[in-house]
Amino acid sequence: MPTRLAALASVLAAAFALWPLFALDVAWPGTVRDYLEAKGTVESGAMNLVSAIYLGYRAYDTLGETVVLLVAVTGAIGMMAAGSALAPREAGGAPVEPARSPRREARSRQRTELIAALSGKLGAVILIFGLYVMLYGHVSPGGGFQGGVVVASGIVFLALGSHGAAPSPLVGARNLARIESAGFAILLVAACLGVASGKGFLAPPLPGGDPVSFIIVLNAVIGIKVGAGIGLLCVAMLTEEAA
Amino acid sequence: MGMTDLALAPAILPLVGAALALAGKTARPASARTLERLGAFVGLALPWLPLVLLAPSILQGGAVEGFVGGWAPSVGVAFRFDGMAWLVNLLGFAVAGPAWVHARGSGPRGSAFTALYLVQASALAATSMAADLFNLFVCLEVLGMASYVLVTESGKPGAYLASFSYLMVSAAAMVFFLLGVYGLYRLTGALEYGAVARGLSALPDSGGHAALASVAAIAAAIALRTAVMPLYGWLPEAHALAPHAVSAVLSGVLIKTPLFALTRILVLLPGGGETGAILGAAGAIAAPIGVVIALSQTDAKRLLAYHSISQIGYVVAAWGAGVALIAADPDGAGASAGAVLVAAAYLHALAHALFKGLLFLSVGTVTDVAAERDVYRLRGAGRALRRAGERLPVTTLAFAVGALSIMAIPPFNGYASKAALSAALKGRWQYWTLLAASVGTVASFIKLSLVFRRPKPAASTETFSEEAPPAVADTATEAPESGAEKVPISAKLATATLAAACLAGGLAAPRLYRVVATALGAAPGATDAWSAALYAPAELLKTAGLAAGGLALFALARTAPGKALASAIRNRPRGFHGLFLALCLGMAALTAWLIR
Amino acid sequence: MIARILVGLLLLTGLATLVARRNLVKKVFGLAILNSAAVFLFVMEGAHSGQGAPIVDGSALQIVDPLPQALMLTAIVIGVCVTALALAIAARLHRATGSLDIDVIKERLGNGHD
Amino acid sequence: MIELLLAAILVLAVYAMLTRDLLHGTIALSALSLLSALAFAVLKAPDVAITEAAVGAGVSTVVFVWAIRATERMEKQ
Repeated sequence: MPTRLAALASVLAAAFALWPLFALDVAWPGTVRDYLEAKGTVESGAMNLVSAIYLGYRAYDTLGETVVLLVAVTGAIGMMAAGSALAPREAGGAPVEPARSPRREARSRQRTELIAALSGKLGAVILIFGLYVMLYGHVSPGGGFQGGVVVASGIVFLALGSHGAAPSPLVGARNLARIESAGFAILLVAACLGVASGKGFLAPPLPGGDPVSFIIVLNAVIGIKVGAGIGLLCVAMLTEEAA
Repeated sequence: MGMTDLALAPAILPLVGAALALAGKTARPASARTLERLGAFVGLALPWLPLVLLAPSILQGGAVEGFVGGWAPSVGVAFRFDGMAWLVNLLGFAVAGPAWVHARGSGPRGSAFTALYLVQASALAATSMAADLFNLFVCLEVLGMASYVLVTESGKPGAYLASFSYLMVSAAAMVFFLLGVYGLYRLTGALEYGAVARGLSALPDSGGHAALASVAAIAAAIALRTAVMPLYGWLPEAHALAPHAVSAVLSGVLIKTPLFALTRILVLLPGGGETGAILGAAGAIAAPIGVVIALSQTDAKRLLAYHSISQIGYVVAAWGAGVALIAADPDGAGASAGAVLVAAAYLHALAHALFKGLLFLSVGTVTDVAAERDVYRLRGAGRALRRAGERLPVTTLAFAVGALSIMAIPPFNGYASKAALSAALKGRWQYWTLLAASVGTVASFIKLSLVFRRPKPAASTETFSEEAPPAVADTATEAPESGAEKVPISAKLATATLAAACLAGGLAAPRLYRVVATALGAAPGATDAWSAALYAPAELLKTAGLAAGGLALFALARTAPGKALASAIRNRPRGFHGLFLALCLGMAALTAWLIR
Repeated sequence: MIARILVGLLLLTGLATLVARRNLVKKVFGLAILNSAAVFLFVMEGAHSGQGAPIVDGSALQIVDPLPQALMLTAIVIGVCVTALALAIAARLHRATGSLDIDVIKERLGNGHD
Repeated sequence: MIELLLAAILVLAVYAMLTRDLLHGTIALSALSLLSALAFAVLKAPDVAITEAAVGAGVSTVVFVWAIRATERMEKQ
């Protein structure tokens, strides 16, 4: 009961404290919108102004976001690995994995084969669609991150498809980890190119060049890094479950 | 490479180091170790270079300002590398480097650990120079994510629970932070601190309740990350159960960085001064309460963790009073007086980072070699260290330096920084609560020092024979190899470095204080009177009095009623929901106070 | 106004789930709901600032402010990262104690001892 | 329109809070994300809509389902 009481008090207190923010009813300030409408496409080269901000004006935040994702993937996978390594040494109260009945095992194998046949084909298609979303983010909705997530689901499908058969090298956990850390390193190199050319950290590095090319490069690198990272996480979760 | 890139370098270099360390994760073990070391060098040693290069201009009160990537002011991400950012970086890298070296011996090791550790260092630097509300949000999230994972690296189940609580309450607080960003952006259409302040002052009622509620939400979120008194519940377990090196960084650096980053917001926005004053008052109350709880603990690292709450109280007390003065009078004499207070707060933050880092590392070494963390059961720590092959008593001496520093015994840095706090807060009520807390600090470190006492002849067989079996979870992860009971050379190196820094910080305190005050914008010569009186007989007499009081309090705590009280405090109910209740009530109280 | 109140209620639902439910996965549900309420508020209010999506394609419509949308992309991703990490920790705690109930976990881990 | 979507979202959130079956709660959250994505599309935020659909309904559902299968499905009282 004290938990319920605490929850009620927390909710009431939060409602009181945040009420002025929800009651706020002033006209939306148009400074940023007006500026971007006038100059955004010229300065960044992207017709999609959200992409212009995400990978141009505020690419620094996006870098932080990819770092958060990197930490989450590294941390979660590390915990899963530590969990399986430490499990037998756990003192007291360690639950025993419930053994699956043979019938359920057979049924699930049957199902897995069906999924494998379908998803192996589907995975390739999804991967290509992901690449499209990734590379055309500057003109249409989408971009590196969204494309990366689509790529990740393609990877998951490929991993499902390679159940039973020889696993595709692309979706091996080790390779995905390699691709992710390489993607992160390339992202940092791309960010630092501006330092070398004197335009500053995270600035489009080429003098006089079309800034949109920098956004496309960032989109591609982020997409590959995110796709590999999330794919790695999902593949690790799927394989742990199967183990 | 311009000044802008140089200023960003302390945040970028650790990320590069993290990328290097990560590359080792999938490499062969030998090259993985090389990459890990290279990454740590790039991320923890190289950032000193830009700091040194920037020092001449920054420490005169200069600042490097700009927008990352050189984008337009209204949309780009602003950063500001000023005196405060420089000082916070100094604090961060001074502890992060030695702590990483300590981890080479005491664990954890490995590419993933080093990468996360470097990400944390990068986020610390980035937080210190953020000048954009949403960028601060991102930096705090990176900082948080890295620390949630690092806490669990010790592998103890309790650490997972601590990390989960920390993650949950801090993620909820960050949603409140985001809502505060919403309110301020909605009102002003800007995210850069200066532009937000200008936008608010252009509004007829400078934003009214919504602006104040936004400031309160942001301040509450950061107060939680700083573990200011009512919002401290997540800290003790997380800091006590993390690996020693991580504890040192968490306690020494991680809780202070968001606080100092908040300064820039509070001195500009409406309600900022009052928020500072309230947080300062909470800190001044937290100092004695935290120390009482610390005194009641039996676990060595938990005792240190509660001390962090008390010590952060000292820092926040002076910081809050200073922020209130600066916000009330940003261009006049108040700003200089406020800067002196903030400088005193920083001086203590730096001192605390060094001696608390030192204490966590040396106590960690002691509890590892003795395989016992209970202060009452652990005896003869010096002998255990000797048995572990320590000829020169480096760890014992390091612990002594740390304990004398935190007890404010001259000539160590804790004495100087507490003297700076007392001088800056003289005539305010906070002065007295901090004084009371100092008595308790002395008492609790007398208690902790007893682990070095010679074991009683009668009890010796009992304590030594019991050394191996207790605390299964501890030994499972901390003694993975046969050489582990030896004190590793890296641990000695790390503690010796920090001990030297504690001594140097005490000896050079007058000069250091002057530099810090100037960098933070105080009038020249504002600290001269303090420097002259640092070792005056009255001050030394006060220290002797505090030490005597501490001894008396310690004796009092050893009596039967004292022990009963300690046990009651130690076993007070602490629920998960209490964290959220404190957060929400704290935020609501702050909002109510601001809009009254 | 009704929409804003609904978003506010969504936020409070998330907070209530986070605090009141003892199951760790339920707590993570609450966190996810809390986060999506904040995202919703930004996007919904930002939509009042114009008539068209923030993609410059020569149409005469005034675009909405793209900045909140870009910020929310980051916020959504950070939110899911926190969720994933929280669940990994919760699974680890379940492995160590055999329960997802926060009170039971606390009890099994021992109060004040690790 | 938005109010209707929000009301449905709120109902799903309350269901996710109350249900004892964590898998049902996950499905409710997944539906909540899809409805949010729909709302974002209506609110002239196609990028956010795509991200919410991919991340909220995709990745986070996978993670929740993994967590539930790795632990237990029913919330004990």
